[in-house]
Amino acid sequence: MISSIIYGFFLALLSCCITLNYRIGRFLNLSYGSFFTLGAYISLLCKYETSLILSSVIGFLVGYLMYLTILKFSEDIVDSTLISLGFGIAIEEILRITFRATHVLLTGIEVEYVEILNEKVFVFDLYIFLLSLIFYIALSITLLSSSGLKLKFAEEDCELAEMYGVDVERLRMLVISGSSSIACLCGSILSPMQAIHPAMGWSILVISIMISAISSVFGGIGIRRYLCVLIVSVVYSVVLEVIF
Amino acid sequence: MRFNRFSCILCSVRGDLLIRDLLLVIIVFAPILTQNYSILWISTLSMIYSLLVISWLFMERQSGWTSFAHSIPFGLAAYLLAIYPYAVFIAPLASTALFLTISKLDRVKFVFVTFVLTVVFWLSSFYMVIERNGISIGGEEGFSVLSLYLSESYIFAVLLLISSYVFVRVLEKSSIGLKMAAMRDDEEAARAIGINVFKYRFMNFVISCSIASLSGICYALFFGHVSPDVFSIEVALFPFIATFIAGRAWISAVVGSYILVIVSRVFSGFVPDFHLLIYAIVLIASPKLRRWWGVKC
Amino acid sequence: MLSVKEVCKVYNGVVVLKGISLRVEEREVVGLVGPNGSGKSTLLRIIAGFEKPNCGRIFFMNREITGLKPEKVVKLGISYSFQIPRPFKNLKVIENIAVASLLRFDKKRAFEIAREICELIGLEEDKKAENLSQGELKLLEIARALATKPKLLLLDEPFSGLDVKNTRWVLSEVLKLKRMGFSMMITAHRVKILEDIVDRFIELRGGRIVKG
Amino acid sequence: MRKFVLILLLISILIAGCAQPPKKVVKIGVLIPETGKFSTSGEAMKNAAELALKHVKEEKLTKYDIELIFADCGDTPEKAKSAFATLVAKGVIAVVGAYSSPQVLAVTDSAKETKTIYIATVGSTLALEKKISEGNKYVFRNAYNTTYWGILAAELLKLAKPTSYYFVGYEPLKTFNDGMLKAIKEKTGLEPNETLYYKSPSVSPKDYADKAEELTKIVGNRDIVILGDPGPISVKFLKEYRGKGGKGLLYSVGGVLALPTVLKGANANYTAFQAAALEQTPKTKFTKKYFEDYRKIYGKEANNYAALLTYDAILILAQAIEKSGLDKDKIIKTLESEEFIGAAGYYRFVNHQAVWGSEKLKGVIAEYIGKVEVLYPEEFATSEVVWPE
Repeated sequence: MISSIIYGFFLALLSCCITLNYRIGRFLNLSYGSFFTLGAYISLLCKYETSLILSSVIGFLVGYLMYLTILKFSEDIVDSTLISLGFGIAIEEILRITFRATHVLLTGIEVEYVEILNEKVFVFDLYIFLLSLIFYIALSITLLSSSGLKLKFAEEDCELAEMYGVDVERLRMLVISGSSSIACLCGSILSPMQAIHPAMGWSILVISIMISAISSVFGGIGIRRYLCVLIVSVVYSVVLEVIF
Repeated sequence: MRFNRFSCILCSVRGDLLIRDLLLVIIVFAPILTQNYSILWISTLSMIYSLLVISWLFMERQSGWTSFAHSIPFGLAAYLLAIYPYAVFIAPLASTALFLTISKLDRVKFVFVTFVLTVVFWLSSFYMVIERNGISIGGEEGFSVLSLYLSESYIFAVLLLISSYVFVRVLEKSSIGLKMAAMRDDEEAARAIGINVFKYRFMNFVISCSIASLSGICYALFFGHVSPDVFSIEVALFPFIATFIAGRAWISAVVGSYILVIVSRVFSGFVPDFHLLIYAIVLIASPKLRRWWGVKC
Repeated sequence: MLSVKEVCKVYNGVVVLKGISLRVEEREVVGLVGPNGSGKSTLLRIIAGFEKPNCGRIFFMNREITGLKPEKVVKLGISYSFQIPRPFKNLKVIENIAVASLLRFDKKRAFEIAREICELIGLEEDKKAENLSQGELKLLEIARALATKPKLLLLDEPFSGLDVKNTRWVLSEVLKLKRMGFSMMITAHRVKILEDIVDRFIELRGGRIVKG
Repeated sequence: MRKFVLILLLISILIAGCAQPPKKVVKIGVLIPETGKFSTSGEAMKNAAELALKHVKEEKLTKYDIELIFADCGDTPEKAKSAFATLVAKGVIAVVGAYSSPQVLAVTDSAKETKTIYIATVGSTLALEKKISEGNKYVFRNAYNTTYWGILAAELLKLAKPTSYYFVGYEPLKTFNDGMLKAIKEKTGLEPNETLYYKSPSVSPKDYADKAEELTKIVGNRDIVILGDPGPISVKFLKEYRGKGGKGLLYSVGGVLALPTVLKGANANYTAFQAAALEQTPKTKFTKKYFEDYRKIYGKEANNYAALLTYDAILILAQAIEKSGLDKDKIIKTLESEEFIGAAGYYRFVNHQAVWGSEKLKGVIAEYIGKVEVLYPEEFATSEVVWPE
């Protein structure tokens, strides 16, 4: 049960980023899974700790590149979505071609676990849980602060927000690159648990889009929306464990 | 003034009939001249997808509802054909019912919910297992259907494509098409002038789903085998990408499908290592392509 | 022709209309006036079938139309033009009008009628609706309402948001309709503007009829 | 006079040069999943195919000059079929490869239609037998069929004599797993204590983990867990299972979890796995040659089921062409009647299906305990089943 809740937080983190991308980035980020994959591959190259830093930096940079492309080429949500899909495929393909593996890759790192309420939980899952917690706290603080108002404004009507001096473009940049870097980081945090191959990010993408879509039906604004995402994903993951 | 109108009609006729429809005819019939198996194969596949795109576009353009779930009528029809052919007609009806139910939500939510549904259908199609004389078939392996020869599938596809193309073109110009267009632009205003919005939405969805199902059937017969891939998100996204690469005219539904199929399938023959990269680049550049086509069509 | 009996409407707790009763006769033009939020538009929308009244009944040509759907109401011969124009913006002006007259005629006839109406009101038929000016849009609204061959026209604030020139234009068009003998209900928040069109005024305040 | 002789000489040399009979080029198409889910195996299959060509030439298996044409069959039946079409257009006489069962089935019909010989090297679906029995004479399969996967598992059960066994399947592969389980029961008469299926991660992201945890609670030290998932999730399952202190012996049906590198990386001790052949099981002269040269040329371990069978398929075709020339019907006749050498053993085709389990063609079961120990077949066995302490 505990591991399910923890997993729920992981899903919430991803889905939240997807939702942010949609609300403020103004597109459905289909490259998200590939960023996760990218992170996992990075962790093959260097020590675990370094890979965490490296992946979050690289994730941010590639995300920024995507943002620039979108800024240059895209005129509406559809363009941006297509571009992100293109980016996703491109990342996977570049990884596939550069690594040229004849089998799934593994980081030789031992999987360690700790006991919480006599249930074994993997350390890496805990890291993710922490990351997600930090993310949520940060998000709540921003949303409840004055800059949160700007965020809501940008969500509801970006033209109007721009007219009232909210730097929407900067927000978009931060959201897109930031979420990319988070996805990348998640990838390398979880890498020891993964069988690493180019297509591994796909299911992550699908599930997080599913969840953000479901929670979007419930709606809500500002912090409410993102808490809704959290609740949905935790419920989702717990319910699944109960059913199956 | 009168002359003006006349010349305008003339040019519209030229634009409408000669150029676009000629292009269609060329695209459809050129492959016969090259007796090349793979070219014929690729163009048959493209035509099947063109059908799907047309069905999707009919809904998107005439009723204003953007669906991410046209893989459902497509796949359902294919699966039913494989499992219980007599029930194929259920596919369009069921999907119509589904779409109508979702259309109780607003148009933005419609997009999301249809996408979720696509994923649900796709994933559950893997669990579609039935017992036939002792051994369980289906699942990831899918089901076998009687398969047509390439030539037969080609002819079948041509017939379906041309007829549905003509059908939508005619319908668009008809009074029904006009009413649908009105409904698309503003449902309340449409009601104010006595258009029964639900009736026309229903009509639109039925037509769209039927064409999609037809393409699904054609697909199944063409491959002689259906697997969960017919429900895949790739299929669901296909019309969307195709039209946004090639523009939103009826003809560009066809052109877009050809472009996509050729880019994603044929390149795998020439540059197996990099064809997906090329695909990616096409996607990234698609806004430009799309605008270019937008001017054309 | 039209009789409204004790109609009331409540929007989540707020009472908008309090037992409105009125009649409109053949070839009569009634002006509904009153400040914003006095319930003029709501009344028209209720008659047109876009809202359901919480109480009261509405009759048209001795037939009850209370709570009928808009598409039914318009078939019976009441047509409504929106306060904020809602054109079918991807269609041409002529198509906008023709689609309305498809309600009663086949396609060929519908376009003939649409053309006539364009000539009458003076709109360019091949212009796309999204490229029209405010004044033209207002007229398009009226034109579309006309195209359904109504017995009673409900014009919701046809003059609001127009400059003097356009107001005069729309006004003259509405006058034409009056001369042609259409029965109409026209809302406006200024009495003056309607003076030379309407036969009588009904003034609403806070959801009650205070005059007429 | 001298000039005349010189010219005559030149002419005669020219004629001699021209008159030399040109060597016949035979094109063989190879379907490889170079992109998508299976791309990792695709890489190995391509290497193996190229190696096969090299060995065909070295061992002079045929007088014809064979040329391989590769096409990417991706991970969908559709891509496979279109790849097949491109190959046919390039005038191949026969095609080998493709990965998943749906791909194989999709390709089968085109094979019949285009009268192109096709040897399926992976897909195990029983639906293929059906298509063959319905008169598709162009299709052969040198891979296991679903039943043989079960038979191999049964062999392990016979060897190890566990107190009881458990079966874990991958739900999307239910048809395959069901067929396998059926065969196990028929062969051994043993019922599994528990049969679990984990869902695809896109449906329930950590279902495999839950199932693994469930098993850790019930599996005993001398039990066997049969894992019917050849895909990458099997590795995650293993990590989860052992990480949470799962006991007993784990038997993987192969695929990802039968590659020494993966087993080492996941330090998957006490994991038994099947393979068509291993370096330790020199069934024919080609076995060692395959493994050694593969390592030499590509610097990687070669045991990949799909790769090995692709290699063998090309060898088989080369021999068939050598025996019967380029006439397709003759080649089919030969394939139906003759015996062919490969790295996995000596192939015979009955009803177009390679006769696995015969004396000369057996699958291999090995166990990983820091190194690979062969358990089956007896003649190559290097150790008994080793149980965890």
